[in-house]
Amino acid sequence: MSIQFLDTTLKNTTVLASGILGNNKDILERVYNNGCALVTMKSIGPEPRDGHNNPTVIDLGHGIINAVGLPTPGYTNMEKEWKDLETRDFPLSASIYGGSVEEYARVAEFVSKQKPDMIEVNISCPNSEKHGMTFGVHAKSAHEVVSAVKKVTNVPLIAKLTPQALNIAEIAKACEDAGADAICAINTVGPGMVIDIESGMPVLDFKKGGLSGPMIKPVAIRCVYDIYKAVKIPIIGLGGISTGEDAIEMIMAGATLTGIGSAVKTRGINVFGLVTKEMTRWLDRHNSTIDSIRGAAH
Amino acid sequence: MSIQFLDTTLKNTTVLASGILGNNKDILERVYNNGCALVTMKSIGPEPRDGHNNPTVIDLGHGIINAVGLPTPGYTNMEKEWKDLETRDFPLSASIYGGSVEEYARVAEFVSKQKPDMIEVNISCPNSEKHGMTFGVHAKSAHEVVSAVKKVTNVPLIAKLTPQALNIAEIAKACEDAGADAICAINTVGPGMVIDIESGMPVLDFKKGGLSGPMIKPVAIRCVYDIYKAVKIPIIGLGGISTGEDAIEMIMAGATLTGIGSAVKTRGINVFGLVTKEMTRWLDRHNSTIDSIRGAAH
Amino acid sequence: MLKVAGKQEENPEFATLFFNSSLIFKPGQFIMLWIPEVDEKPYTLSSVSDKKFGITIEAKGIFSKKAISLKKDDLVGIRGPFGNGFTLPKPGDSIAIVAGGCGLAPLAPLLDRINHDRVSITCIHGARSKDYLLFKDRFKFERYFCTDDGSLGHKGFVTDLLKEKIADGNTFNKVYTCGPEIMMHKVFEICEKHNIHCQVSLERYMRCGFGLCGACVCGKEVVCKDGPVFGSEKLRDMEDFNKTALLKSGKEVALDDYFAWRHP
Amino acid sequence: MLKVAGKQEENPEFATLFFNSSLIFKPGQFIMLWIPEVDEKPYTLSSVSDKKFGITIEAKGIFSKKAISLKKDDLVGIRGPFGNGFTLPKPGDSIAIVAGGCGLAPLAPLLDRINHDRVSITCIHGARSKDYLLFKDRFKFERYFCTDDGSLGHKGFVTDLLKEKIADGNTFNKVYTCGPEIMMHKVFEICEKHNIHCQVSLERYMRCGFGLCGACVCGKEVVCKDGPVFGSEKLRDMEDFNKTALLKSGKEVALDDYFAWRHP
Ligand SMILES: Cc1cc2nc3c(=O)[nH]c(=O)nc-3n(C[C@H](O)[C@H](O)[C@H](O)COP(=O)(O)OP(=O)(O)OC[C@H]3O[C@@H](n4cnc5c(N)ncnc54)[C@H](O)[C@@H]3O)c2cc1C
Ligand SMILES: Cc1cc2nc3c(=O)[nH]c(=O)nc-3n(C[C@H](O)[C@H](O)[C@H](O)COP(=O)(O)OP(=O)(O)OC[C@H]3O[C@@H](n4cnc5c(N)ncnc54)[C@H](O)[C@@H]3O)c2cc1C
Ligand SMILES: Cc1cc2nc3c(=O)[nH]c(=O)nc-3n(C[C@H](O)[C@H](O)[C@H](O)COP(=O)(O)O)c2cc1C
Ligand SMILES: Cc1cc2nc3c(=O)[nH]c(=O)nc-3n(C[C@H](O)[C@H](O)[C@H](O)COP(=O)(O)O)c2cc1C
Ligand code: FES
Ligand code: FES
Repeated sequence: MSIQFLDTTLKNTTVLASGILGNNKDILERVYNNGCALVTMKSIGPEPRDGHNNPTVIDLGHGIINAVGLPTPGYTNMEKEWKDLETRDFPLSASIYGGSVEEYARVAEFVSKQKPDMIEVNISCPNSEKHGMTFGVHAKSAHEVVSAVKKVTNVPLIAKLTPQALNIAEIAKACEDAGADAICAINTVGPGMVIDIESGMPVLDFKKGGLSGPMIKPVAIRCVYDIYKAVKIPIIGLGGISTGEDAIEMIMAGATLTGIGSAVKTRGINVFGLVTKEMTRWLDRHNSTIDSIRGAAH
Repeated sequence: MSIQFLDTTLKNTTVLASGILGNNKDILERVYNNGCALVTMKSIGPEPRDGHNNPTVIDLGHGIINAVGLPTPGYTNMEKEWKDLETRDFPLSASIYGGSVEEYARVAEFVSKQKPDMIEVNISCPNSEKHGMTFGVHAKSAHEVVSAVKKVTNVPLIAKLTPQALNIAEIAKACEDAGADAICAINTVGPGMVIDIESGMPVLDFKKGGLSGPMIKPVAIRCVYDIYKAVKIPIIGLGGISTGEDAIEMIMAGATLTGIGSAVKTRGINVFGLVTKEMTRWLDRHNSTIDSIRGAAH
Repeated sequence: MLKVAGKQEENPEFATLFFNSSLIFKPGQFIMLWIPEVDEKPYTLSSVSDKKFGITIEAKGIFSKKAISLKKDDLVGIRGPFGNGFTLPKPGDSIAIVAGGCGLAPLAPLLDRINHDRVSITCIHGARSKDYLLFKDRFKFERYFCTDDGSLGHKGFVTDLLKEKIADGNTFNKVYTCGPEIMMHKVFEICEKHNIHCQVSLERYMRCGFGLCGACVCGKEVVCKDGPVFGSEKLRDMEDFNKTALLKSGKEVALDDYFAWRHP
Repeated sequence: MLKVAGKQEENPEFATLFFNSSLIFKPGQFIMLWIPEVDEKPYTLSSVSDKKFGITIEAKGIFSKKAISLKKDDLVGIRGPFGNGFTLPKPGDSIAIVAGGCGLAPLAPLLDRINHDRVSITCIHGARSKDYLLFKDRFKFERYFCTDDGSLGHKGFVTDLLKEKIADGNTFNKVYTCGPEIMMHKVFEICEKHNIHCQVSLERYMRCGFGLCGACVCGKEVVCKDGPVFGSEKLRDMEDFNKTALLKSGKEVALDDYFAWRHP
């Protein structure tokens, strides 16, 4: 079920979500070899950053809470990674973030020289006080960031949005107007907090963290549904997908591609191959194609 | 573990959430007799309203999605209910909503004459295009509604908030400044959407619905934590509580009372008694009291 | 979602829809039937076998008319089973079944489950006219019919027949009844007079089906969860039985107004 | 959260913490230990019985120093067990255990599980000096010690002893090793030369512990999930073994820089 997305031909609809398994060529290649059509790198920022202390990632049974805190070597500090990735033979999306419009542009300009197939602009991370999400909750700032990035690169741009926005469709439209070539929705939900009652302490060192996995799927589906109505550019639907059926649901909401993050924990790296197989089986049984079911819920 | 809340003495910390089991004296009394300390009525609006068609309430396993759609007989249209409730011997909170500041005030004025022990102002319902939530996502409108209601009643006021607000602490502060005597957090999360992939249809007739139950607990805990930092008035913590341990966690986040909604499905009407028993057992085992653990996570 | 696996048209206004799926259920329990883009309503299971179950629907308003016009392979949503179900009779019991119209639907699987050698059964079934008597050929044992127009059996009410059977010296220790609420109330009164334990299956507007939303509340009972079957002990305290019900808005009204509201 | 049920001070810098809780685990698996307001780090299980388990910690930086200073009844968080664990030897196998310092911790429960009558075991254990040799009295069988200062056993490296044993004509078919990565790499090289299957237990900075966040990635292997134990087949392809590791920021650096960064 090969599919055209922006300027790239993908072998199926599955996408590795940003922040899952990191940035190194070998592991990303393994993800690709396990059935993933498009791998997204861990978000890359302007300065080296360690992220938060542990605990940073906790399994809640029906999902994950995390406050990894945008660790990054910093975009200029990844010679080895970039060099390794030069020789890759799989489609790559580089996720970036910044603390200001200028930083986003600076990171994007540098990163686009490394020739990723696309750049994902993360304006939606809840796990840092200064970075990311603030830009994604207002149409004006979202527009500014995407415009600034668009000016400095020809690489196709994906804007990654947060469900915390009051009107995510409006944000998506602002990104489209600013030149985004696609939307990715959603980043983690919340934030949430889990308190360990024996110690009386929040279990995350950063106290709050973003929610992901099965429990956020209804929010992700609703967001993609709303965005599909508002924009013409394609959508990477992401949030709570673990099975082929979940991916079909996401496509019916309006997604073109289907991102997978937390399910790498529950089903292993092979989840991409499994989901694709389940989708194919479902489509065959229903005499359908990806194209015929996209947006079916509208 | 009797507890003082606003002007009322409550037998424990459990509260029936609004919209659960309705408005009729007999059933509310049964909830009270099953261990609930304070029962909240289904939100009452300005005009008779049927709410949405079915399906309106769906179990998702790790929680509930609902778009009941604020059905209400209308505040002037409940003679029998009000009359029955006059002779009650249990603490009652009347939840109200409106489509405008004026409507909130009008409903509140009438309802306060029915002498509930408190009035909960629902500025947070996601299941109607016109009502409720719009007021709860901006500090200014939240302030307006609560101020207007405060002017027309002497009954203690609770402002019920939505986690969809970008900064729920700011909204809580605005409500406190406007004269709210307590905060209730949170209403349902999202909204979300669930699509039935066989038919390609959203399973709720209203398409979108609010999420509740275990999956929203981390969001509720975070909200109560944020609000506790921002206001001095007490908080009814609500969202995902099913067990005594959940309630303890909510109190550690800063809640004075602990509301219960969706768990009425999973554990039955007796959930209030069960939760209280579990709390007592936990407190005894830890040589603690409700007062000593409140806000412990801060 | 399930496909309609088959349909049995019982008469122009009644049909049974079958689904290929196994349900663990007790007679008297119900499911919520969702017809996409129409509505979702409760229906009691009228037949259940290993891999198949059925619901029997009487065409009344928009939804039920749509339901009986469903065709094989049409997709519908099924949630459930919900509710408590009937308390089954014990060996040695002598019971009466009193069904009005479509009210035989929830009672039919009860009849299927009972060991007829060990329980003595008197089955009374009434309808408008002959054609509206459900499952005429489903059961092997004798049934007592009555019709409003006298087209079959006794001309008159099922309650007449019940009284007659009691007067004839039948000593029932349990009566199961389902049908219009006024009929069930009459049956309950007869049972009270003769000290017979009675179980009725109530009908109220429902949303969640699992005891959360309060749409179906009747007095202090939650019909979808504590019911829909209620026995004499609860019925005695249930002031709203045969009196009031909640509209979709939550407003409590007299039962007549409740049914009037439901007119299309 | 679990209470520290007991502590055994192995020497001034090593301690074993015990917890009363049953874990289903394989030797070589690890847990994440959370000390509230400090940090959360991985530790392999060093002893497991029915209702109790233990982890053995070497005081290195802030966290591990805090950990060995915990007292009975202190509360800590435990997540896990995580990881793959060692592949146990089969009856008839002849194995060598090569442990450096605290590296005996993951190997100890392996020694507990092995049927010593059916598996021939040569256990080599090295440390800075005599006092740093872990579990000196825990095992009944003979062990070969070596110390940097010669205070007990051979003065020199565990790899010297391994080579010696092989030269002496011992034919091992499996070698299990844990200790500094450079030591494990040497052991692996010796094994390769002699065609012996080798299993090493790697250590990388970890966050989730369950194969999601990528903090612990080593080449194409996810150490917390595919490891921490890796056998010869994988080690041969693992270019980053004894070469590079990821810092907390995700930056890939030479192993020396990795350990230097970790200085308090
Ligand atoms: C627990 C439960 C089990 C049920 N099981 C069945 C079942 O097995 N088979 C079945 O056909 N229905 C059953 N019902 C009723 C069913 O859910 C619908 O209410 C019914 O099909 C009518 O729906 P409608 O929307 O088509 O008609 P509406 O538009 O609601 O009503 C159309 C007309 O029918 C009348 N009417 C509706 N219901 C009743 C009633 N109960 N008594 C008298 N008049 C009535 C109305 O007054 C109106 O005149 C059950 C209800 C409940 C609560
Ligand atoms: C799967 C796994 C299992 C582990 N099991 C154990 C165990 O059973 N017992 C145990 O004590 N530790 C174990 N560790 C290591 C442990 O998680 C900590 O890294 C260690 O306790 C040091 O933490 P720290 O914060 O105190 O020291 P840091 O501040 O991280 O380091 C302090 C000093 O110790 C040095 N150092 C740290 N780790 C190593 C190392 N592995 N090799 C050489 N030098 C090092 C640093 O270079 C630095 O000089 C394990 C790690 C992993 C990944
Ligand atoms: C451990 C972890 C780290 C993440 N890091 C990033 C990140 O760096 N950048 C980003 O845009 N999203 C990040 N996310 C969000 C995911 O990309 C994804 O949007 C979210 O997890 C929802 O998808 P899921 O439910 O499939 O996990 C992270 C998620 C997790 C669980
Ligand atoms: C079926 C249903 C109906 C609800 N109706 C209302 C309502 O009318 N007014 C209101 O303020 N909240 C309403 N809520 C929200 C609950 O009061 C509560 O805030 C939410 O369910 C979270 O709590 P829980 O996780 O314990 O269910 C409703 C929730 C459900 C599930
Ligand atoms: S239908 Fe919701 S409580 Fe009965
Ligand atoms: S620690 Fe997260 S993947 Fe290994």
